[in-house]
Amino acid sequence: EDVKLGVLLGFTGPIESMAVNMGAGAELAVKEVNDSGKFMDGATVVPVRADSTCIDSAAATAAAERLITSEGVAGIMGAACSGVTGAVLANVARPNGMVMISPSATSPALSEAEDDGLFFRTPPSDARQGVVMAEILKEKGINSVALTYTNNDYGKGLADSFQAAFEGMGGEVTISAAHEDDKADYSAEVGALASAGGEILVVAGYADRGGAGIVRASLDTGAFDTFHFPDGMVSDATIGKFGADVDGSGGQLPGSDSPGAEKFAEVVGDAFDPTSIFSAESYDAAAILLMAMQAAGSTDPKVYKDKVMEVANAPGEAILPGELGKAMEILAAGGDIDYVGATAVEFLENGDSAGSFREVVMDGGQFKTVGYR
Amino acid sequence: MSEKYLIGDKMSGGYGRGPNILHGCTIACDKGEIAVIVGPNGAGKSTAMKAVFGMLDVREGAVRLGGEDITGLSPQARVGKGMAFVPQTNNIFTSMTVEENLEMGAFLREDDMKDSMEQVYDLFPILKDKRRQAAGELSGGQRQQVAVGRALMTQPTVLMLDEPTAGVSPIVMDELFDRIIEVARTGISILMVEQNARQALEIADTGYVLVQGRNAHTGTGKDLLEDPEVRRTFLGGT
Amino acid sequence: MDLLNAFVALLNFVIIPATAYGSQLALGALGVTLIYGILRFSNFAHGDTMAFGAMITILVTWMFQAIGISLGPLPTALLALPFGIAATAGMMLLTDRWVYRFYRAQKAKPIILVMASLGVMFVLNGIVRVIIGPGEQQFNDGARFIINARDFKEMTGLSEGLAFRSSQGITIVVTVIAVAALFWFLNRTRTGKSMRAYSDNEDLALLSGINPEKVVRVTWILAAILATTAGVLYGLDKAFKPFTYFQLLLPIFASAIVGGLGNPLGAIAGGYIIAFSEVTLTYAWKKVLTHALPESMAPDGLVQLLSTDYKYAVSFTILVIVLIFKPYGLFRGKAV
Amino acid sequence: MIRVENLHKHFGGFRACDGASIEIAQGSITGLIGPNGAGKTTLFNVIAGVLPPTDGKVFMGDEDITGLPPHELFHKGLLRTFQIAHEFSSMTVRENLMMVPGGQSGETLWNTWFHRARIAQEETALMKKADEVLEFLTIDHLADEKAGNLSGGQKKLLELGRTMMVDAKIVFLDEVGAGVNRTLLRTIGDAIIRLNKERGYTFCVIEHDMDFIARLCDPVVCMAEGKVLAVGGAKEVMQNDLVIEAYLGTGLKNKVKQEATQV
Amino acid sequence: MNRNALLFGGVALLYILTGFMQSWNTALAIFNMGLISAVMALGVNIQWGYAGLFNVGIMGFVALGGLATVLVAMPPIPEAWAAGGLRIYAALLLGAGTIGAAIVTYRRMSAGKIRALAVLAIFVVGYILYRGMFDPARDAIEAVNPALTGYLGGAGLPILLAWPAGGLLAAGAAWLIGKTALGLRSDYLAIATLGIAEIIIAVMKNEDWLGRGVKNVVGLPRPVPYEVDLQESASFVENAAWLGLDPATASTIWVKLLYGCLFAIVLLLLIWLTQMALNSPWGRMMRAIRDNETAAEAMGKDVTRRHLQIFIIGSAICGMAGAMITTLDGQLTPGTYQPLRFTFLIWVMVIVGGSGNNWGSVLGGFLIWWLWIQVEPIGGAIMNVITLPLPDGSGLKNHLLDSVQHIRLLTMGVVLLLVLRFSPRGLIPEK
Ligand SMILES: Nc1ncnc2c1ncn2[C@@H]1O[C@H](COP(=O)(O)OP(=O)(O)OP(=O)(O)O)[C@@H](O)[C@H]1O
Ligand SMILES: Nc1ncnc2c1ncn2[C@@H]1O[C@H](COP(=O)(O)OP(=O)(O)OP(=O)(O)O)[C@@H](O)[C@H]1O
Ligand SMILES: [Mg+2]
Ligand SMILES: [Mg+2]
Repeated sequence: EDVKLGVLLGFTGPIESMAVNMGAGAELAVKEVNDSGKFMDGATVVPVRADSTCIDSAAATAAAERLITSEGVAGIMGAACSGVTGAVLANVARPNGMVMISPSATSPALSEAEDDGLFFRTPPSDARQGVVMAEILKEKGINSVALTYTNNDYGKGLADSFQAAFEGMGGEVTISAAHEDDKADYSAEVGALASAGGEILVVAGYADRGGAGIVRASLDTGAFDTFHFPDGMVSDATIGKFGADVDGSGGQLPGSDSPGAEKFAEVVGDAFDPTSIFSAESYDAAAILLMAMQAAGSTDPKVYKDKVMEVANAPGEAILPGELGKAMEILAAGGDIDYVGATAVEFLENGDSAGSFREVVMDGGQFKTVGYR
Repeated sequence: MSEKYLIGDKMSGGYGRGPNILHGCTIACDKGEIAVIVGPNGAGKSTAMKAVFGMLDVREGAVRLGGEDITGLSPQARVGKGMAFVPQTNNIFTSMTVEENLEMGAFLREDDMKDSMEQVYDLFPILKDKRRQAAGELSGGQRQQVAVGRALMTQPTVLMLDEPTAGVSPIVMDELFDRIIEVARTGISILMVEQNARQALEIADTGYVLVQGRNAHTGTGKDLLEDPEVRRTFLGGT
Repeated sequence: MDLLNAFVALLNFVIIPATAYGSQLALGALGVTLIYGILRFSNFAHGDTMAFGAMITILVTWMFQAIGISLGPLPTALLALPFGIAATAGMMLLTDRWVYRFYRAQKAKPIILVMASLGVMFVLNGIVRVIIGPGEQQFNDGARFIINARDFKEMTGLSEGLAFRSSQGITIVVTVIAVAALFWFLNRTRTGKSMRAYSDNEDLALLSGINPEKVVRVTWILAAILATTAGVLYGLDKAFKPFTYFQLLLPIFASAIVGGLGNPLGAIAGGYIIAFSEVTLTYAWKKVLTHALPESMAPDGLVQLLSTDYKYAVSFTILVIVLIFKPYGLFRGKAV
Repeated sequence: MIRVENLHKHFGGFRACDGASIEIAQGSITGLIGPNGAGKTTLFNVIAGVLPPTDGKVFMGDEDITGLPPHELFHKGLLRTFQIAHEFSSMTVRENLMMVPGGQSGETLWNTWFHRARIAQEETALMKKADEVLEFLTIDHLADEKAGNLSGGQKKLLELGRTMMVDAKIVFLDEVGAGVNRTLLRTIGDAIIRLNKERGYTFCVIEHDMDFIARLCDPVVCMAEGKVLAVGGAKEVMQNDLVIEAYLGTGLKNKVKQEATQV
Repeated sequence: MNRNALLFGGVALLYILTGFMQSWNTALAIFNMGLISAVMALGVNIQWGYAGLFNVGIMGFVALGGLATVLVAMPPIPEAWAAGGLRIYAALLLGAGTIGAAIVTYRRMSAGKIRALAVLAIFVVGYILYRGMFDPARDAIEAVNPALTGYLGGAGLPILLAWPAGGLLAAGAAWLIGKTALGLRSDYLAIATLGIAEIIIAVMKNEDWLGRGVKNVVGLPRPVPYEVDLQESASFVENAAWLGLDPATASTIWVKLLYGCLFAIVLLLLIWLTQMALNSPWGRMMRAIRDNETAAEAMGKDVTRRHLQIFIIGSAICGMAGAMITTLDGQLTPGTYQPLRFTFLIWVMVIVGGSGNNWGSVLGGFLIWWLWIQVEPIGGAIMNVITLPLPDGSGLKNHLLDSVQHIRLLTMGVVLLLVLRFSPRGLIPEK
């Protein structure tokens, strides 16, 4: 009567440092559900980790294959990185009729992938964030920015949509330069960015990878001292590394004015950094999977896949992190819930997250929330 | 008759796990004596030398130096005991300069080696001109001179030379043989393999003819030179 | 028109960063080149060795920081460095005993050793991550800057700032010392010469009375010193993250090869070539030109030869071109 | 046959060949002697296309062959051996010989897939030929041994054997005798004479063994310091004072005279 | 021979055990990639084992093969072609023409300042014209529905055609590379090829008009039916039921078997071709060249040409394998091309299997690929055993269990070292 839940993340390879807290986030949700003892009449959920490597589709599909056909998981929380996620979805999940909820695949292309209603993701697609970001900057009265993005589908997609939106509003992007993550040195990029100039630097990257390198080098050389951070950069890592040095910089990340994020931080305690990128999304993804099973009263993906949308969206009682036990109870009783979770999840028809955003500003070395949109 | 200073006694052995190449072959050389090994190609002359120097598994028989059994010693340890060896091929450090090659010969010596180096340069004047040049850029005969020079730098008690004169011009060869005699006079045992057998046997105290890993003839240099059978089959004489 | 500002901008964004980065690469490349030169194989584990050494140093640094030992303006890590080196040297000697010695005895082809080093790389990879985790770690303290951009502007009244970090300074100084010391050691000392002799002709080295085990030991210890120092200095300047150290392997090898494998001077030259080609060829000259040219001629565009997307492509193109004209690298290295 | 005109080969500032001009007549066995470092091997390497000359020209008949790559020279019938043996060490001794002939149909990939029979036929013939050569060189018992495991002298023999696998026009031998047993060297000398007489091969031979030179070669060229010192019949050259001073030395002078008269 | 049969049997057993202990789906999935890995290993073995060419640019050729699948099989995007398709190819031709003109000028004119200036002028003018033509065309193409297309698309042909096309594309690149870099020796060639592979990847990542760059191309057509369609086909479900299988399992296994057959045909054909070539005068000549280039050259073998030939063949095989991988994945993701996975892992296969021996490489391919996937569960199991004696809930135990994913690479390393230790010349060494 153990129910297995696949946790398929890039534990080794380029996003290995992010995967640590993503895995922890997912397992936190599992633990919470288990502790409540209410899941499927007292069944325990066992998370089974597998490595999607982020860069090796063949290894990722093999790992997914193992999760499904050999471990017999009831659902997959994953995968990370849009590339391998697409491969796993097309080659393993869909053929086997397995539900996948990705906490970090943000490529717009996945919106269109054929998925038979099996694929969902908790973070919003990059296309939307770009527009939001352009609005925020414009409202701040900023007209000219330099832009750098991490050279993958996330960064490129975000940069493209931002640039289109910003220029559409009359702003100027002086340069749009890609950077590769985890490289030894970013002087070349910073040199080019500084030369191009701009009121601020938009860093569409990751807080503990190339993005951080760019910010560090920009500060050190005095190229820029205010930045704008999309979701990948708004994290404790940025606070820890730069803190007050980047005071005045702004940013936004998925979130609503629900107290989800704060609740999530409470639930996490000091187990790990609750703001680390995609850990909250992972928590939500795992929670939704389990709640959908509970709602359907079945661990068969073919049965519960239709419930995913129901539990995640209104109507129903709003559920925040730490309230998974309560949710299980309501669902067991046949009630309806609207899972808000740590990131204000709301699924669109195609399985994407609708995504409302929380706007923040770095102030005194801390990210302060200044509004929602 | 007491035993000679260096003796490879009834040695049998081969390369790796391969068959025996030496079959109970004996080679010996006393202090101040020159012993020359001759024989057809592939007879096992070089193999015998390597066996004496411990670069080969001696499966039967023994190697003794001054009465002490050194069969089990590593080549390095034998260098420490005053033995020096010039192999037939790959006998120089190609990427190092001539001078560094000579220095390496004296690696274990603590004393000043300037003198010995001068002596080598006297013997092979061409090397002095080339002393800052990488040894790998030398001509075949010059390389051979470096190799011999390196061994002379060791100031050994036993000097083993595998075809020291191969590719060396006649004038240098004469000098070299003269020098070898000189060195032997100072009480050093010299064991060498030669294909320029007539010249070599002329200066040899003992000569060994090896055929297929076995001692075919043994005698003084003179004896062997005069032996018509040996002359015809091994020395290219008519 | 303002040549001084143009020059300062160039210095600040191109010359100083490229020099510092070049030194970091050069220090790494020195280790690679040393192992190639003496033990005759490309050691793929070098990046992870750097990570290992840096990791130990970080752990010790944290300990020192916890008990309040510091070096004043210099980073505490320098104090911890010897411990890192000792541990790394020990680790490498053990690896040699367990892994490489066997293949040496077998006289295995270099490629086998390369593959073995790949195996060692995987193992170190795992060990480092198990101990310190895959995330990024900060351990620098002390004064971050020798000059920072803001102070420079105030001091000189120029509109362009100039920043020079202490870690950059330390790296450059250490690199110069390391290459000089290594060069002197290999070419002038007895042990150094015996190491070169060993690498040239192992059998003959034996016949000269050189102790091969000692040569190998010294090589690994030197490599440990170089790797740990390189790893720590890189970590101080940028940040410590195991995956980045693995990624560093590529430019490090490129540096060692461009300069000529086995040649310490080559490693240095190579490091700077790779670093400068990365930084300069994709540099946008707009800023410098705006300062340097009369206002009427100030450029509109970025004046960039190639976008930064292609910076690796550019540095590798340079590498290939250098090799086409100098097939054994700038300083004629070895080939096995 | 081969004419070398005013050949220069410099290594940095050092002049290994310094304006040497040599003519190798068709059908001759030309001897090339000279002290160590005289530039003999360098000369060979330039002729054989291994090194580009600094200056000067090489002709084969009337054709200018300066700087042609070795493999093209091979197909023109120019073969050479190496002073320091260049065996294919991981191949068997027999394979070392069988690979030599050019234009084997089995060297084209297409044929290896679709014309197996023809290849098999050629191979049988090649193998027979190789075995003959090995027998002549007294190393037939080593036919299946890895060439890397041969003794120093045997490698030199193999080096010579390769030139016997094809019909050459001119063969350059760089110290085939060094390290080869003198009795065997006599036999080799006989074979060279036979090839020269019966098949009309031209030879150019570098050797430090004066018996061998004296027996085989006419003319003999003596080089020193990159230049030609003397040319002429074997006796003539060996009695040339310059040659004696630079190369033969007095110690050997008398001996050589004796031996030469003996032959 | 016996030993070899035993080794192959052993590896087969690993796969069979996987089938029984995990699932046949897993076993087959690994097996299919094993087949492709074996093909790649053959390609590398031809270059290294036959001719001693140290090519560390495998990744680049594999990626080109992947690109070929997009260019061959994706439907063309008419809007994009209309926007700038012809212009962009014309610009590329112009670029190539510039280089050609520069080379011709360089050859025709005698050395001197004038020549240098002429060549420089050609380059500068050519580059400016090229950029003037290329940039607007590129921007126009990339502006066509960037989130979903933004590239020219492909030829809309059956995807199986992409396999030979991938081979050809890789061969073309290999020809270019070979012409410039094959003069280099050992590690120098290695790093040059490594660099060129990085350049190829950089182009694929950044030239969105060609293959969408880092935005990836998903939904490539397949040479085999879709599982979902099978599951909906009544006859298939019936057959599955007759075999006692549920439709999902039956369909996934069936599709994998079909793929497996396609890959196996390629592999067997290649083995036959390479074995024939190796055991012939051609193979002998190649080994001679590998042993001693100078001597081979003196014996009339055109070393440069042969090196180029073998470099092209080996690279073409890798390109074909790349097309096969992308076909199997069903998508092109340039960001996933990493040297560790697509170059060094293949090298490990060749060396562990036994370089110079085709069977060895094939065995290495199957073994190492199996390990690459299975070290994950193996590593986990090992960690469980290690932490067994530690008290539950202790910090160390938790830390170790949290790190279990990193044991994956560690295990890989240990196994690699063990295999190399017990057969230093490879499992099936060259004779
Ligand atoms: N690559 C090189 N670089 C520098 N000097 C060289 C190089 N190759 C040869 N030399 C020098 O050129 C000279 C001629 O060498 P070469 O090999 O032609 O001599 P040789 O006449 O064949 O002598 P030997 O009889 O000893 O074989 C020698 O002094 C040698 O040191
Ligand atoms: N490394 C080796 N491995 C296996 N067999 C070898 C090896 N070296 C030599 N042999 C074989 O051992 C035999 C004796 O070789 P050795 O080198 O002792 O001959 P040699 O008497 O010195 O001949 P030469 O006068 O030609 O130098 C030869 O038949 C040779 O093939
Ligand atoms: Mg010998
Ligand atoms: Mg010579």
